Amino acid sequence: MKIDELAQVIAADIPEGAYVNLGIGQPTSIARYLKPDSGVVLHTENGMLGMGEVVPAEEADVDLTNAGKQPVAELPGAAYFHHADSFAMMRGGHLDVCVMGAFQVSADGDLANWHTGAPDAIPAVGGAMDLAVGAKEVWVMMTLFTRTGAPKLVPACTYPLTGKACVTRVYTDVATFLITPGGVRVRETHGLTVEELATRLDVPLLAP
Amino acid sequence: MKIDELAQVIAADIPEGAYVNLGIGQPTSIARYLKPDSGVVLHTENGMLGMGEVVPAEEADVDLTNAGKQPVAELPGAAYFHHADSFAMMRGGHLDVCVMGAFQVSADGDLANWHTGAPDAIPAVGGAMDLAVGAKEVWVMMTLFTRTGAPKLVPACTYPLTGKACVTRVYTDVATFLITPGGVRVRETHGLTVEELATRLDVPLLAP
Amino acid sequence: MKTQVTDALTAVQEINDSDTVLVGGFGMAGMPVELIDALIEHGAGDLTIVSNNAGNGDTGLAALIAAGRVRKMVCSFPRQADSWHFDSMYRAGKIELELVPQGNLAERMRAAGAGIGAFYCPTGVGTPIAEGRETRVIDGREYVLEYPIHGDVALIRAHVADRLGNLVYRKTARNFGPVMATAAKLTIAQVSRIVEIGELDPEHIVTPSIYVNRLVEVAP
Amino acid sequence: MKTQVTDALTAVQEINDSDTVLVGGFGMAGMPVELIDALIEHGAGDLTIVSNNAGNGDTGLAALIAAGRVRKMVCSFPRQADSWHFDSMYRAGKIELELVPQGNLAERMRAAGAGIGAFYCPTGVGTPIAEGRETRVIDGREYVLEYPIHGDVALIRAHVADRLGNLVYRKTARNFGPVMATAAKLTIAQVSRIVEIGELDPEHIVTPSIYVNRLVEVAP
Repeated sequence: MKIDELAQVIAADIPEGAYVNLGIGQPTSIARYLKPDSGVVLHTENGMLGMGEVVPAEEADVDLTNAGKQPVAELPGAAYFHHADSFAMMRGGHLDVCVMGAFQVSADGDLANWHTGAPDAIPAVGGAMDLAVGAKEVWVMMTLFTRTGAPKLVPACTYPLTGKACVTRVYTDVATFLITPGGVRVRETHGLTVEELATRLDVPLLAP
Repeated sequence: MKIDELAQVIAADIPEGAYVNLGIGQPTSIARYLKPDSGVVLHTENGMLGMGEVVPAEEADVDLTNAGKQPVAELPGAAYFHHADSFAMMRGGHLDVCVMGAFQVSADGDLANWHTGAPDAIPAVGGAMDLAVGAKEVWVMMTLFTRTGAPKLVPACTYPLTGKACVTRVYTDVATFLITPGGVRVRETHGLTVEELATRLDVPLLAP
Repeated sequence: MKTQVTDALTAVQEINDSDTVLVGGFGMAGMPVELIDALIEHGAGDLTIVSNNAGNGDTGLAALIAAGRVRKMVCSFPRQADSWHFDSMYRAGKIELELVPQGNLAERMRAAGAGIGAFYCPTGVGTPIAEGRETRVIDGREYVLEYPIHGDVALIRAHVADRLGNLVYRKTARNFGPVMATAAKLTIAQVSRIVEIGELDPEHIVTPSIYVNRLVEVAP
Repeated sequence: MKTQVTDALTAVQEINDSDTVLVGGFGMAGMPVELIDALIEHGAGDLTIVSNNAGNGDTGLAALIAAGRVRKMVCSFPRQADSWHFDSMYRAGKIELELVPQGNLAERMRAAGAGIGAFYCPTGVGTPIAEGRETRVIDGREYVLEYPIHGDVALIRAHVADRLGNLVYRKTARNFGPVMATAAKLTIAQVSRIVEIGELDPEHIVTPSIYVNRLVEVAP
């Protein structure tokens, strides 16, 4: 499943009227597939509710960007606030859903998405840790395997963590997983069977 | 010295451009004697900078009151904010001066102004403790003696404290005192000599 | 989730006995009188009320106290010339009082709304308020450890709302509303006027819609 | 005390070597470029800079870093496609980095401005950010103890100011400005326009004048 198709799947799963933060990178594309009448309100951690889509350069306003510093639109009903208020909103558990990319997710829902652990890498965390502890639901959008074929849904993260036991769903190109107290449940697959998935992952899977 | 005269003395001592909180009761009257060109900005803890004077009932706006719940005016340059922001301003040390009434002040600058300690009294503290720890200068405005003649400037407070070592000046009907690291200094007297004062107080006094 | 526009009685239906209810207002400024009237009619009791004062005169919070619905008041300034209902209930031992300095009341609710577990606060050090409490010296200054105040419900009054639930306030009636809205599981706002989405300037919104669950329009 | 209206170079005169300077902006939105240019001209060095990013491109904070004036960066997101000046200084061991999650950066400055001694924060629990730090379990949840970040100076950019020093911002350029203004001993605001006292609506002011010491008008 391509990124755009996956973004549509996720968009369709976001409840009506939800307050949602879409992380930088792939999750940003989900905005394109939210139905206007869904009443979903997008939050951007740099200080806004009611964020619209990314706009082309010729419509850019330097004072109006998303968390990835791309120019965006302002929707009717929007509100601006400062950073301490924005992160109070996140940390305080007020966002219904956030969707983030990930390097790895563990079977317990641990999230690793900020640091590869490489000794020469310059670390950068931004608001990921605040979202991980704050949103009511943390969903991950990622490819299930790295370019070299290593699974990114793992028994335990080997990369430095962003948050512990925070992820509740993992949307990938080949399957959607629910992280439940009983284990990782396959919600649906895209092209692969659950058995094929099971052979490629070191994580025990519960059938749909 | 009458209350109104004392209010004038205090008003004249407030530096130009200072941000000031005037406590409920007598200190409220100081506002009347601030010169318009002094640039002094009044804070009220219920959420406003740029508060004007108390207004008569016929001009009252129920949405615009001081900390004593009296109707007040709004001056040009005013700003409204919520309670957490208002008390962050107080606690964070941003007010230059606050002036409060007191039951007792100790020689070390301890302040008692919220509770007589009487067992049947209903306690009420409001914002006094926040002002006591927060304002850069805490000034007290009070009569020096109770109606029964007991001094209110004392070696140690017998009433429950509002704040410790916070008062820097005590303005009273008969004298103004500075609380300094070296002790209580008489800045000026109104009608009494320092010697007469000394005989009526249990606090050692430094001459002006 | 989507803010609902309802009448006052419908808005308060989910308030249960023993709930903690945050009630906005500083005296009568910002007091959601009609929501409290609805709560009285609704009938929930044994409530813990968090509000700056303990009622003024005979309406609003004072009426709720007079109706015997309040088990405990958490407030900074219960004793006022016109707080007779609280006074008589308190002296009769029928209502409990937790006295909290005004700034701590605001900051503890802010902490609840902001996901802060506890904070070190200088207010009240060396006073009876701090007796028996955990303290710590940080950079040479003493602080008291303060915990969040969470509400099951917040009843607040704002000036204008849009249908999405964004709020603006009026003058010092703003007081506790924006803080309480963040600190409760269910926030019900009484407003003088509801306008269409887009009619409020995004730069001027004080309480974003995410904090508001129910809107009740009550003409002033 | 009274806010002064000055030119940029005069405004930054009191910044000293080794000061901690809070610099507003999220990327270039809200970045006080002309104040930073003035700081470069003024010459203070060995600075600790607190800002969300570590400079973008060649102007503003990036230019200050390139000029070798920054000993340490405290920020949440130093690594960006256009953060080449920081990257090369960092890899050459010429600049120190303290990485702080974005919300902690904001909240720690808010705490500084609000007189909070420290606070328990859930962010980063179980991650390298929390390693070796004091933690506490409150109501079954683990928190890390976080301390305030105080600035000697804050350099921020707002949209319009009145002569008293009240500020309003524009869109997401608001970001760290209101928080930093509260957390520094000296706050210098660059604004696009200065209006007379009374021209800003008291309901709309985001940063009250009490937090602003110097105003510099820079036409956009």
